[in-house]
Amino acid sequence: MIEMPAIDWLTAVVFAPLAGAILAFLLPRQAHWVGVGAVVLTALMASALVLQVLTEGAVVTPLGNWGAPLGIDLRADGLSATLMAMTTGVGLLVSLGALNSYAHHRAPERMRRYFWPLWLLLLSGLNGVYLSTDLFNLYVMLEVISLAAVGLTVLSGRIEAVRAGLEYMYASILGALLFLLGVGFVYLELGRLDFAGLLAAPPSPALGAALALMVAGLALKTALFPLHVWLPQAHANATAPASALLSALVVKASLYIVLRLAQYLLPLSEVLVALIGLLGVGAILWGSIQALRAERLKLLVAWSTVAQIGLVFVAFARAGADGVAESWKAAALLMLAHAIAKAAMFLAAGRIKEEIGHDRIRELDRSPVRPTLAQLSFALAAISLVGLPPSLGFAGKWILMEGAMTSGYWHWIAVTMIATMLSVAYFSRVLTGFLRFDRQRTTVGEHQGWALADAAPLTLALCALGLGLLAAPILAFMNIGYPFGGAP
Amino acid sequence: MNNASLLPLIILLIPLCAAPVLLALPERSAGLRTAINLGAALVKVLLVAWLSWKVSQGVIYDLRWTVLPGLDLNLQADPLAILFIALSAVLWLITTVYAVGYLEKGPHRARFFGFFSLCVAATVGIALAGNLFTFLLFYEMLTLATYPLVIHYGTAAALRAGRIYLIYTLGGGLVLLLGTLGLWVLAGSTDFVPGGILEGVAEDTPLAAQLLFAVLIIGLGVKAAMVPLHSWLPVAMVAPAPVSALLHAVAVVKAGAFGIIRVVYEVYGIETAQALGLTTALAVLAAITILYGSIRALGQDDIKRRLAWSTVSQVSYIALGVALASPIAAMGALAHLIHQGIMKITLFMVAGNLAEGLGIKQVSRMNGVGLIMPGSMAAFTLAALGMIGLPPLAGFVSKWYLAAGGLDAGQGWVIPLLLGSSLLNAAYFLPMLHRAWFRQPDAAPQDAPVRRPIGWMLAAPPTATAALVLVAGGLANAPFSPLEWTRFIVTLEYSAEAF
Amino acid sequence: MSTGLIFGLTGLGVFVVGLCGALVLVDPLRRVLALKLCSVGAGFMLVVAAWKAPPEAPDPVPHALVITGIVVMISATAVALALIRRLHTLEHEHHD
Amino acid sequence: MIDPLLLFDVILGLAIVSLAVTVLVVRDRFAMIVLVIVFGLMSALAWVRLAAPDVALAEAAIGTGLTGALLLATWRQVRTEPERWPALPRGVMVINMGLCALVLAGLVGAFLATPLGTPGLGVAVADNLADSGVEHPVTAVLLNFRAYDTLMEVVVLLVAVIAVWMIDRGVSQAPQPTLGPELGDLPRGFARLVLPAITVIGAYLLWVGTSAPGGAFQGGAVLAAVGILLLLTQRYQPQPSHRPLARGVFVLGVAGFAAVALLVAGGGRVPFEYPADHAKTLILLIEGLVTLSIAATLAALFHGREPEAISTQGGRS
Amino acid sequence: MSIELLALVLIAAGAAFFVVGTIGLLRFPDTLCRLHALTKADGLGLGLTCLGVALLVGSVGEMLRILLIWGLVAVSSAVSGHLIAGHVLRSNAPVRGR
Repeated sequence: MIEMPAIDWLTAVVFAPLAGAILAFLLPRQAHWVGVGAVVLTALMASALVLQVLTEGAVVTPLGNWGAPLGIDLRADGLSATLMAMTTGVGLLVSLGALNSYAHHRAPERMRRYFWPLWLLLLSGLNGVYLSTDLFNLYVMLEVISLAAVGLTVLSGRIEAVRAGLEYMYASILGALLFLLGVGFVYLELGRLDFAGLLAAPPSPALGAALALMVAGLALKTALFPLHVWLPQAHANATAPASALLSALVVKASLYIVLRLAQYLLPLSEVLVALIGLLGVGAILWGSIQALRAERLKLLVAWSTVAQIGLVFVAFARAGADGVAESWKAAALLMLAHAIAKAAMFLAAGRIKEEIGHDRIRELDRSPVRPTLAQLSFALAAISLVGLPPSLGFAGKWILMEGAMTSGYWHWIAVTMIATMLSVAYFSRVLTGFLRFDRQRTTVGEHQGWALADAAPLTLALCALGLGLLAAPILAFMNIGYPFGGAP
Repeated sequence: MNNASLLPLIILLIPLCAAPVLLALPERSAGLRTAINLGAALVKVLLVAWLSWKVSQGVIYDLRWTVLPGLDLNLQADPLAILFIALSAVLWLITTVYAVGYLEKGPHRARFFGFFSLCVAATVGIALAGNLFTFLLFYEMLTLATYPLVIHYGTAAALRAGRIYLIYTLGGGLVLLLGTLGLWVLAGSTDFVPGGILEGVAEDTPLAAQLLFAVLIIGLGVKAAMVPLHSWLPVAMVAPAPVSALLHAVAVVKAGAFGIIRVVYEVYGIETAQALGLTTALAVLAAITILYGSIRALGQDDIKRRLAWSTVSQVSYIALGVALASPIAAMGALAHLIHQGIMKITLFMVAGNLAEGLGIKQVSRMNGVGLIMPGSMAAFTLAALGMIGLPPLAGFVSKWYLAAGGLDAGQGWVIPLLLGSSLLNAAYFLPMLHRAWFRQPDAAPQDAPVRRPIGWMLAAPPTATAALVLVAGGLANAPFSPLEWTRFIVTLEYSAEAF
Repeated sequence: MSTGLIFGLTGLGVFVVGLCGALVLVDPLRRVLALKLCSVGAGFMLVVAAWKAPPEAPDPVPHALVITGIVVMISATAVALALIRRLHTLEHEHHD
Repeated sequence: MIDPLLLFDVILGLAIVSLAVTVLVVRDRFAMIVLVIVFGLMSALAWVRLAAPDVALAEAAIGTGLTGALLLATWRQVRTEPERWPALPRGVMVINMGLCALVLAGLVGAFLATPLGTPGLGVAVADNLADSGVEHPVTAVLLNFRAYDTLMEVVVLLVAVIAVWMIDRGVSQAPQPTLGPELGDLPRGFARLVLPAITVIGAYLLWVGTSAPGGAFQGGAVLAAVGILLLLTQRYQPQPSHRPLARGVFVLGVAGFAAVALLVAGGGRVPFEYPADHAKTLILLIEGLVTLSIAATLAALFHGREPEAISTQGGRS
Repeated sequence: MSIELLALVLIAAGAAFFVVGTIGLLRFPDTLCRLHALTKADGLGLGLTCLGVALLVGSVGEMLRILLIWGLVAVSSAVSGHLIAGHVLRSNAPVRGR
């Protein structure tokens, strides 16, 4: 037997992108190769971690060997490993898309130089969030994410992007500071910040305040209606790969923390959960209405993010505070589905814009170029976001509705149905535009706008669609280590 | 004997894989496209024939894939599936030939054939679905795949029709989703099992079972165009003729009707459905649809629109036969699934030929077309007479069994209903035939038909399907005829003592 | 009444003043300051959480956290200020 | 009788809150920045009262001093722009303010209902201090017990400097007005006089951090002030050719810290688990590297744009 | 005891100078006058305070450090006073007697 060198995969998935970022920053000319290399490496390490969780169950590394609460523990159970794998997986494909996108002769060299370090730092922060078990550490990770994400938002340097990026910055910092004040309240009451310490805590006013503050901050960062105002412009004005990362991955980090808080703290507050559900409904309605009115493709996609996040919150809150032990599964699946599909959709939207030169929805059918594969990717991603079978989105909605039906919460079924119908309505605006009707007849044979860059969105879209077939094993994997206790 | 071989999956994958290839092909490579289309359709017909043979030997194919705990995707090739899949395979081949001819110079052929293929894949899936969940998946896929076909021409009317179509069918799909979910929660399974899975539930909570039935029938009734959920069908006539032909004969409306068959026989079980009083309600709904559709067909001048209303009426024969709860009526219903398909596809293809070759789209302009286009109009005549129910054509056989079944089940009111409906059928088909054969072509210059020779690809398919109408009626008792196959199915669906 | 209590209330007051500013103000520079106030307010809460009545030594952990928070906040401030400068530049190019 | 120091605390607390309000409502934006600096110093004083000298030092140096410098530098650039006062609809403003009042009431209620002085982790820190390699508990927490947080905090600084370099491209129409000539000769002399002294102080703060209040962040901040002074007096002018070196110094802290954290692992040890007999050396090594990075980074944040930007962009558009 | 008393007196005196300086800052009419009040009073106030504190601390090292602080503040306040005055002279700020 050869003894395997004991590599700590938990640390590795945080440090590998960090090392990549440093290298990419030091070697600006080779940044793209370094970047892709680091992401590939991270993806490999993430796979190793997933495998480890699969074989050994939840994995813990007590950094510095102090152990919580004095030190900080990294921990991967099924849920965190799933999200971490999702992040690296989607990140890998978006990186490949970005490799192509920023290598484009029109893209300024500056973008290439800065995209990679920022994105790798973002990846490091995201993985850090999923593996963290300490509230203050989460705050620091959230700030890493915020700053890197703001950087990515304004990558193009255009005035709309900078304006949107500044708004995003304010929202993001304020959200983090609300979270930090919540952390202060937790320490005031408990004198420790590790998750395990929260678990045993009896309800108290300070913890109630802490929970409210932290959830409010996270809701702001994740753009839950009516705290969503910053999101549409930020996501719509970033460059395509950046939009994909922001919409698919960044908002998930704060959503994930809400899930974790639910695990440890939410039983404290029934009112808060009801409020979250209500705001989720508001998000679905308002986001959809705005998506129906949007004139630009990327703006529509961004507004759909607002609506879809609302749906995740609905899924999460549908059974009240005690029901979270079940309802988190639907929320997590919907997060996963949204991440993959939305990344595909933003990359596809970017490709379409690149090929036909604009992204005005009304004029999508008037171009002589036909970016078939990008349009196909968009359509497949839309199917997953709408939640038609066999997509991952369907699996999430199915669990959501099944749970609601079993417990007799008919209003949540109605909400899900309405959300589905609305999403059909706004996506069909775009999809109808893809079917061209010869408003502008061209004598020369139409040009098919294909590129290697279509591979990334297409793969993501196919994953969004096809992973629904694997929903059962994914669910089983997410439950490893029983993130929410109890029997599987 | 159950067999887990991949044959059903392969049959599903043929059109499913052809679709992206066809979509990706450049517009100009027409030859390659036609080769792929016809090749795939031919291979599929052969494989379906092989599958039918195996199933007739008593083999049941059963493939499963677990999607969520307790929720499987299930492909199952049972005799009922074979009935539908055979229809789909044969008519796909014929319609493909027709469509190649019809769209020879048209725009967006890559897109058309891609989605056409996808649409066929969806019908295969619907046929092979072994549980309601799988059925739902392909039901939704069918909706999405047909939408681009409906709006193919991109005119304002087409877009409007597309919007109405999408609202109806996706709404129906959502309702069906709700029904599937309800079924799953109530019964803990969505499997199609002869004799049904709801016996216990029906005893414990009859109201829930009844409500669920209503939800499921609404979800399926949209596609089956049952009154009052039928409005999309006449509007969707703006689609190209091959699309209309396929929509009416195999794909959309039949998917709804097929779903109703599955739900009544294999989700509820005919006895449970009867005990809950559901069959009566369904029969009444079907009767209303039959009469209403026929009456509305009378008033239409647009040929395709008249045919569409006729479809509304005819498809509900299937629901009626199912609801009569008699094995003989069931045979009629199942046979009508096939018979109506081949008859209606003939009618639509000829209507397309009239529009393509002569520019005629209205009944009032059909004067003397029989002399100009004798082959096509002969086929049309055969199919129309079949629709009316003239022996020995296919339509007669199904109507006969329906009537006999009605008597068998002690539902005498069916006889006048069928008679009335047949009279109405005659009332809207015979004038068309009369105009075509016994009137002189219009002399007025503005009405003079523009003559364009139609190629064999347009002429041959309706002739072939008309021949099928004749064969299916005349040889109804031969082995492997649709009727004989339905006997095979019905023996499975009805417990032995029912005979 | 104790030092901890007084400054705890001070911290909350400062935080909410900052929060109010962040929600109400529109001038970019002033909004940065509003957030700065929030961060100091949150810092107060942590330092108060560490505080013990005088003879006892305070808990060093929250102190470390606040130091981290201060460094994080200057980083965020610097980025926000860079955005403000960039926006100013771009808007002036726009007007010309 | 009320302890007079408590009275002092109350006055200080009231002063801090009213300064906070004044910062947000004072008309002149320059005054606003000056007031926020005063506010920061007052807060630092309050933290001294709360027995948190490390925090007070960090707030005074980083949160107030350097932040103030950043604010003033930005103010210089955007001061021509008229201040935009709230243009929100009145109703929205009233609702927001009402909301804030509710939040305040809720938070104060929760705070008052919570007893102060929970045991916390102080005991655990004291118990393990001997194994940490340093004597000062705050440094032990920062560099050993919660070293992961601190590493990530340095990462945040790195992200910030990368983002600022990317975002800030200087003023494109005209070359940036420089500070130098305006300042006259005296500051240069002053700089020559005090620079060595400050440098020594920075190094001292770093070193003393192992046993007393101080450490990498405070030391780094003081050294950053040296950098800012050099920039202001134009004793140092960033050149495009310096960029590789600058990048190197920026990442030095993160890279060194991470390398140590990972290299100590293996042989049964987990990451960040320093071998007992080398703990102090390693911590000092990390602190040294981090201090350099912090100093360079903070100075770069003050300077803003990447050196290249001014030469290429300035001429072009 | 007497040393402590002395320290107290020194610190109190320092504080008094600060108060006077602050009054000057608030009451004087223009920037240069205010600067005058501030630099003088604060320089002295700080010196006295430092002296007082230095008496209280035990070690010589600490005393030297306090002395260093005083020196640095003195130098920097002189420089900043100079800068402010220069700025006032160059700009058109109102100055009495100009």
